[in-house]
This record gives sequence, structure tokens and C-alpha cells, in this order.
Amino acid sequence: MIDKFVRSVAAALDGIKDGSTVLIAGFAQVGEPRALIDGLIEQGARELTVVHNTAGRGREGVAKLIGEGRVRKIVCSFARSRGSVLFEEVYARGEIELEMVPQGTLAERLRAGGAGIPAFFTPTGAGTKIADGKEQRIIQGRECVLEQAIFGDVALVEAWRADRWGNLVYREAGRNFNPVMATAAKLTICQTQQIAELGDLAPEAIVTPGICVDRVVHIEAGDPPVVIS
Amino acid sequence: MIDKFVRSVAAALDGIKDGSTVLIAGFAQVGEPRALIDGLIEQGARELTVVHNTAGRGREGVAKLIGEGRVRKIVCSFARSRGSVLFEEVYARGEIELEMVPQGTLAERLRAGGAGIPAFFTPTGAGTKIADGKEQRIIQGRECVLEQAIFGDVALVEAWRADRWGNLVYREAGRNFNPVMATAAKLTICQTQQIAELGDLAPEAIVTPGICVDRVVHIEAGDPPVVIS
Amino acid sequence: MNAWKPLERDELAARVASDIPEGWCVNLGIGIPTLVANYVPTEREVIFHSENGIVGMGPAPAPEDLNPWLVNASRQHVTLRIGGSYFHHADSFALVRGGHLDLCVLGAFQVAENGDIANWSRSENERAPAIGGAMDLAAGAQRIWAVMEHTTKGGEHRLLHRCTYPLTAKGVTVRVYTELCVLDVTERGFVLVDKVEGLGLDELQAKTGAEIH
Amino acid sequence: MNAWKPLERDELAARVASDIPEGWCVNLGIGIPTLVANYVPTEREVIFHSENGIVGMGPAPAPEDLNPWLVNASRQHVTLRIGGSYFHHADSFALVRGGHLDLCVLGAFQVAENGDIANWSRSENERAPAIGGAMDLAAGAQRIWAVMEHTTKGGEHRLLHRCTYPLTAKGVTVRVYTELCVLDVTERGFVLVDKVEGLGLDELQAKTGAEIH
Repeated sequence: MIDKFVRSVAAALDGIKDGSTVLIAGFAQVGEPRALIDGLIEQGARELTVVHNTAGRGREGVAKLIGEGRVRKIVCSFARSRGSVLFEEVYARGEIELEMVPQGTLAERLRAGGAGIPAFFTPTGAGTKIADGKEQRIIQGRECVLEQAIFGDVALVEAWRADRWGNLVYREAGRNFNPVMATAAKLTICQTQQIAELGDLAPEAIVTPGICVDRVVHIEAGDPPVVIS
Repeated sequence: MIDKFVRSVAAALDGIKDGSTVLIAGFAQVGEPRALIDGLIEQGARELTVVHNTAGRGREGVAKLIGEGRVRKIVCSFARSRGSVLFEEVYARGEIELEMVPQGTLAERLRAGGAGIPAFFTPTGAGTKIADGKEQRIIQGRECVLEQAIFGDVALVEAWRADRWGNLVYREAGRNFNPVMATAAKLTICQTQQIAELGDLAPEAIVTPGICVDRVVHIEAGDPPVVIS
Repeated sequence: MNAWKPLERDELAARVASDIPEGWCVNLGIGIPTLVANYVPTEREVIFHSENGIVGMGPAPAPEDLNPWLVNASRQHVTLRIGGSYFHHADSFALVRGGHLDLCVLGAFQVAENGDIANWSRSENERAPAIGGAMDLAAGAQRIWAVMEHTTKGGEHRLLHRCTYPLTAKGVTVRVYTELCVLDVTERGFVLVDKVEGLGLDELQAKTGAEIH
Repeated sequence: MNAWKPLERDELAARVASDIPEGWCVNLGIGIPTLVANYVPTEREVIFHSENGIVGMGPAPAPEDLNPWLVNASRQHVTLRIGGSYFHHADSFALVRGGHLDLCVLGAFQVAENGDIANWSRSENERAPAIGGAMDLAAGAQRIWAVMEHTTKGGEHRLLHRCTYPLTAKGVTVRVYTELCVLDVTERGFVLVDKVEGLGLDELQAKTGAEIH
């Protein structure tokens, strides 16, 4: 019987090595696998390359991982943003490498990684600083940039419901990067708010098939924090 | 009020011009927009480029369109197959151009067309006849082929349920090429088995958002034919 | 005193909103563009897209209806309209890049008469800025409207012959809305569509770094 | 009379099935590969994939349970296992190309000792053949097992130093199952894993167009 559930965050994260590329899903803290991020901080792997939409906000989660000097390189679409204090400190000290990627290109590079497409041309960023050092080509009359796939050693995702095969569904805007990153790593680790019996998730509504998921841990994380703006 | 429903197949197909590239969804007659294909035969547009998984089977549908000499070029993954008699006649007379594409590359080229990716590298077909005349490059140690996006003038798709915004869901294996082609044409025309009230389709389960769909016609086509093998 | 009065932020947002027809799918950038949604009446069915995978975004919820799982790309709590749907990030940006959005309204630091837009960085040397989805939107939507202050607070031009800040995308802007006027961006350059009452063309031209036709 | 007996088609399919562990995601090509599913007991949870977007395909239905909406890539009516799901064609092949299938079992005209496989066309000059999804599967799955007749009906070799038919993919086959033997395809070439009882190695070698190690 296939059963991808593990009993603890520690078991879920077992074996993540120094130097790994870690994809961390979530957007504005919604659908962010916070228990796994905290577990990774505790787990201790260093020299990480982290792929996440931002370079972290405040002093928790991805920001803390960076603040503790565990991240060699961050790949993101928002580096400086309100609250990116820890990143800015570490960056000012020259202790972290930064790769800025337009958000849609970031999503597409991850999708390409998961879909076995090693590189693609896109009009996004053509003729801008983002294209510096990249191959550019005019295709069908439009200037395009060649972008490379991103494939991680590990992906950390949060689902709303998961079954023992690792089939996943997401809640509302909690979907975001989760299904994309789930396809784009050697080891995909999921924290799920709810456990579904096999067969409870409608076959037409499953977003991530279990074949993309390696380990699932049940974490009733509750609602994302309410944003005060 | 947005309302994409039209009253007839003729209204749905209005304006399709000679020389158009027409994407026709469906796989093994499941999820195949048969009423729209029949309507296109009646509508009369000629010199078409048709993108479909096969070159037609039997004497109806895509096979008939080809048999009537209306197709200048067919882009497909199966040309010769059991029952592809009409295609083979027309092809033997040299009256149709054939572009053979591996099925996954066909799907990906359509997805690229709908996603604004003009070209991509793929390992599929590298080092085979399919790569002849195409740019090849070794990326991350693997030989790859550069493939171009496909974007149609018209896409013909079949949904299981559709609402007035054009949001679509599909039934079981009737999904196949439908959502991909729906994104990849200037004019996307859908025949739907059922009409849903706006709001009846679950937001997390909608597969094709209405913004990709231009016209919807209600055709209770019933079940696909049972295959006798 | 001026014989004319610039539009307030909300008036500017309303002016933009009045040009959006029913049925369009529209993405609104951060800042004034976000306000535009407030001036599109619900009966006029405009489908708002948010980069984080929302198609058919509705207005901010009443405090008691706030849903923590539903934020937009500007991290604001929003609602989903009836008929709305959710997609993952790659599919969401496939909609953007694939030209399925009729319009994106973007804030801008600078817009040039050739349609270039700069809205993500004020310096070539800025080391860790925020790109977000602006480049994807600017390159992907069917049309780009820029909403911006006509000049800097110090009176420097922001509508220019060519942008001096790092570009977001080349040649994509087709219309500019400022507190003073509406300009089309055409092959000839900026063409005046509309200006606030009482503002002379000479005065407007003086505030503009490229010729207004 | 031979001292040995070649495997029947069903025995061959069962032999392949016995090597598939629980938890693998597997695509089965047309022909003998399709029969493999019949020999994987339901309790051993193997997740079968079909190119037309099915993950978790089950066996053929009883005639009274036939569902016209549920066919596999070989146009056969199938079922969906509990836990199965549906995807569109691009997502389905993203699973294939992205290496999310542990195994694809393909029929083959020829396999070479360097792992090349030819299974879609018997001639460079065939003008309108059928590729289907074979190239995508051959290039994308984690491992390719070929299931084939050891020689042609006329006794010509099909396991070769190099393929003579147009290739489906280069260097991907890691194992070959025939009615006579099982071979691993390694850096050294074909390595014998197993052969039918009573068949001599010399006799097997004589039927094989490349050295068996």
C-alpha cells in the first residue's frame, strides 16, 4: 500500500543536504509551508539555494533562514520589499547572492523544470537589464530572451487536503506556486492542513497527482495571518 | 452582462476564413467537438491548416473534412492509423501536406502558443528524423530540439459544462487537448454538453477560464461512440 | 492660482475606469491602478486578474467577511466574484504572457513616446529591487495603460523622449493617464486625448519631456 | 524439437509485471506492454498513466460498466482506480517529459546495445507513419523497458549493435524482455539477466545481433 504520510516534520525533512536547491512555495504567506520552513531552520542544512517569490519579510520563515546565514543564494521576484530587513542586512554584508527573476518567468522556469523543458524563449524582460548576459533572439517579430529551467533538490509545499497517494488540492489563493514547485524537485515534501481518504478528492479536481509528491506531513496550520495594510 | 452563448453552430462558426489554422480537440473521439467539425464542413472554409491528434478515422469528422479536399495541411501525431483511409487517399494524390509531431511535443507547442512562449527546447525527438532541419543543442548534457509554438486562428473544443462567462470543465478523459487548444487560438469556440449557471462551477475546479473562450454553443451530443476493438 | 485643477488620485482612477468596457479581463498594478477597480460598477462585468492566480477578483471584503486565504498580488484582502476561478502561478502567468488579458494598468516612473515603460527601479545601480510581475504583465497583456504623476514632485519630466530609468518593457504602452491629461502613444509619439479643464496646451507641453501632438 | 519453450505473450507480460514494484508510476505502450497491467495485482499499488491524461488507470471494465468517456491512449475502454485523476494533454506529457514516470514499457522493432530504440517506423522512407506519444515517453520516463520478439518472423536480428530503422530515442533503453530472455542494457552492452530454461547461451547469442555479456 502506498502511504506517503510521515509522522513528523523532522521525518519529512530527513536527508536534506548542505548545498541543496530548495523551492519554497507560498505567496504573501498564503499557502506557505511554514512548518516545513521552520523545520528546515531547525534541521540545519547550510549553503542553500532558495527559490521563493520574495527574499522574506519580517523576522520569521524565509527571512529567518536568510538571517541565520543559511542561504548562499536567493532566487526571487521581490528582493527588497516592505519588511525585507534581514535579507537587506545579509545582502549589504555581501553574504548572499541574489538572482532577480520576473515573477512570471520564475513560475515558467519552475514549470519548465517540472515538465522536462530545459530552456525556453520568452518576451518577458527582452531589452531590459534582466536580459543582460542571456541569449536574445527575435522570434515571429518579437525580441525574446532564452531562460533556463529551474529544478530543485527539494520542494516544500502546502496543500489544503492530501491523500495517502500524495494527491493534493489547494485552497483559494493558497494554490499559487505550490503545484508548480511540487513538480520541479527530486524530493517534494508537503504539509497538508487536512487528510483526505483515498478517493475523497474528485478525480477531475486533483491539482497535483501523487506521483509528484514524496512525503506528506499533516500540520493543521490554520489560517494564514491577516495582512494589516 | 457577459454572455458568450450563441444560438447555433452556424453562429458559433461565423467568420472562419479560407486559409485559417484550425485547432480541433478530442482524443479517440472523446471530447471531440463533433458538431463544430460537422458545422465547419458545412461552413465551407477551404485551404485550412488543421491541428488534430490524428489525420482522421473512418469517413466522418476530420476524415471527411480532409476527404472533401478542404485541408491544405494536417499537423498530427498519428497520420496513418487503422481507418485513416480518406487521409491516405488524399495524401497519395499529393493533395495534402503532412507535419508529423510527437504527441507530447504537439501538446507542448499548443501550450506554448497559449502561454506566450514562442519556442522551447525539448529532449523529445532529439537525434531522430523528427529533429531534421531543426536547431539542436546540448543543454545540461542532453541533446535537445528547438520546437516552435502553435497558435491557431480558431480552436474548436468540447466541454462538459460551460457558464455564460465561458468558464469550462471537462468530463473524465474528455479533457485531453481541449483546455490546451482553448488557450491557443484567436477565436476559441466551444460546444458544451451542459449549461451551468454562473457560480455553479467550483472556482477551484474550473479548468478553462472564460477569458480564453469567445463563443459557446449548447449541443447535447451525448456519449462518445463506444470503441469496438 | 491656477485656472485649472489636477485630478485627485480617486478622480484619476475613476477616469481610467470609465474607459474599461464590459467583458475585458484586466490586471491592475500596485498603487493608483488598484483604485481603478473601485470605479468599475459590479454590473459592468469586468474580469479582474491577479498574478497569484485569481481570475474574477472582486472588491475588498467587509471586515467581518475577510478571508485570510484570499489576497491579491498587492497583499490586500479581496473577494472572488461569482464566476471567478483559481489557477496556479504558471497558469496565471500563461494567461498574462499568452495575451489573454485585454488590459494591464500599470503605475510608472517614466513612459517614453516610443511606448517604453520604466516602473521597477529608479537606477541602473539599484542592487536589490523588486520586479514582481510587472515585466511579465508589461510584455504580455494586449494593451498597457500607464497611470502616473505627470512630473516628479520636483517638477522633472516623467513623460520623455526616451526613458532614463531601467526599462520594464519596450514599446508596449499605448495610453498614459496623468492628473493633467490622457495621452495616446502612437507611431508619431504622444497624442492628446483629453486634458483638465482650463489647462493650456503650452503649459502641458512644458511639463512634458516629449512633443505632444 | 527444442529443449526449450519460448514464453507466450501472456507469460512474457507476466514476467515484466513481476519486476514492477509497488508505488511506481508506469506507462504501458501498445501491444504486449498493455497486457502487463493484467498481471499486476490490484493490491500491489502501481499507478498506471495513459498519455491522454489519466493517472491511476484501472483494468478494462465489465461490459455493463463500460464508460464511453474513459478510454486509454490505445483507444481501449478502461477504468479509473480510486485515487486516480485526470489532466489535460500538456500536463499529462509534462508528467512524462519531466521524469515523473518511473517506467515506460514499450514495444520495439529494434533495440541496440547502446540503448537506442526504434518502434515507430520500419523505413526511412515511410511517408505517413504514426508517432503518437512514443518519442515523448522514450525520452521522458525514468527508465525504458522494451518488450519485443527476439527476432523477426524470418529470423532476422532485432537486438542489434546499432538500429537500422528510424530511431524513437537514443540511448534510453535499460532493459529488454523477449520470449527468450531478459537483458540489461549497460555501458558494456547487453547483459544476460535471465533466459528460458534449457536455452543454451550459444543458441541465444546466435539469435542476437550484438554480443551478450
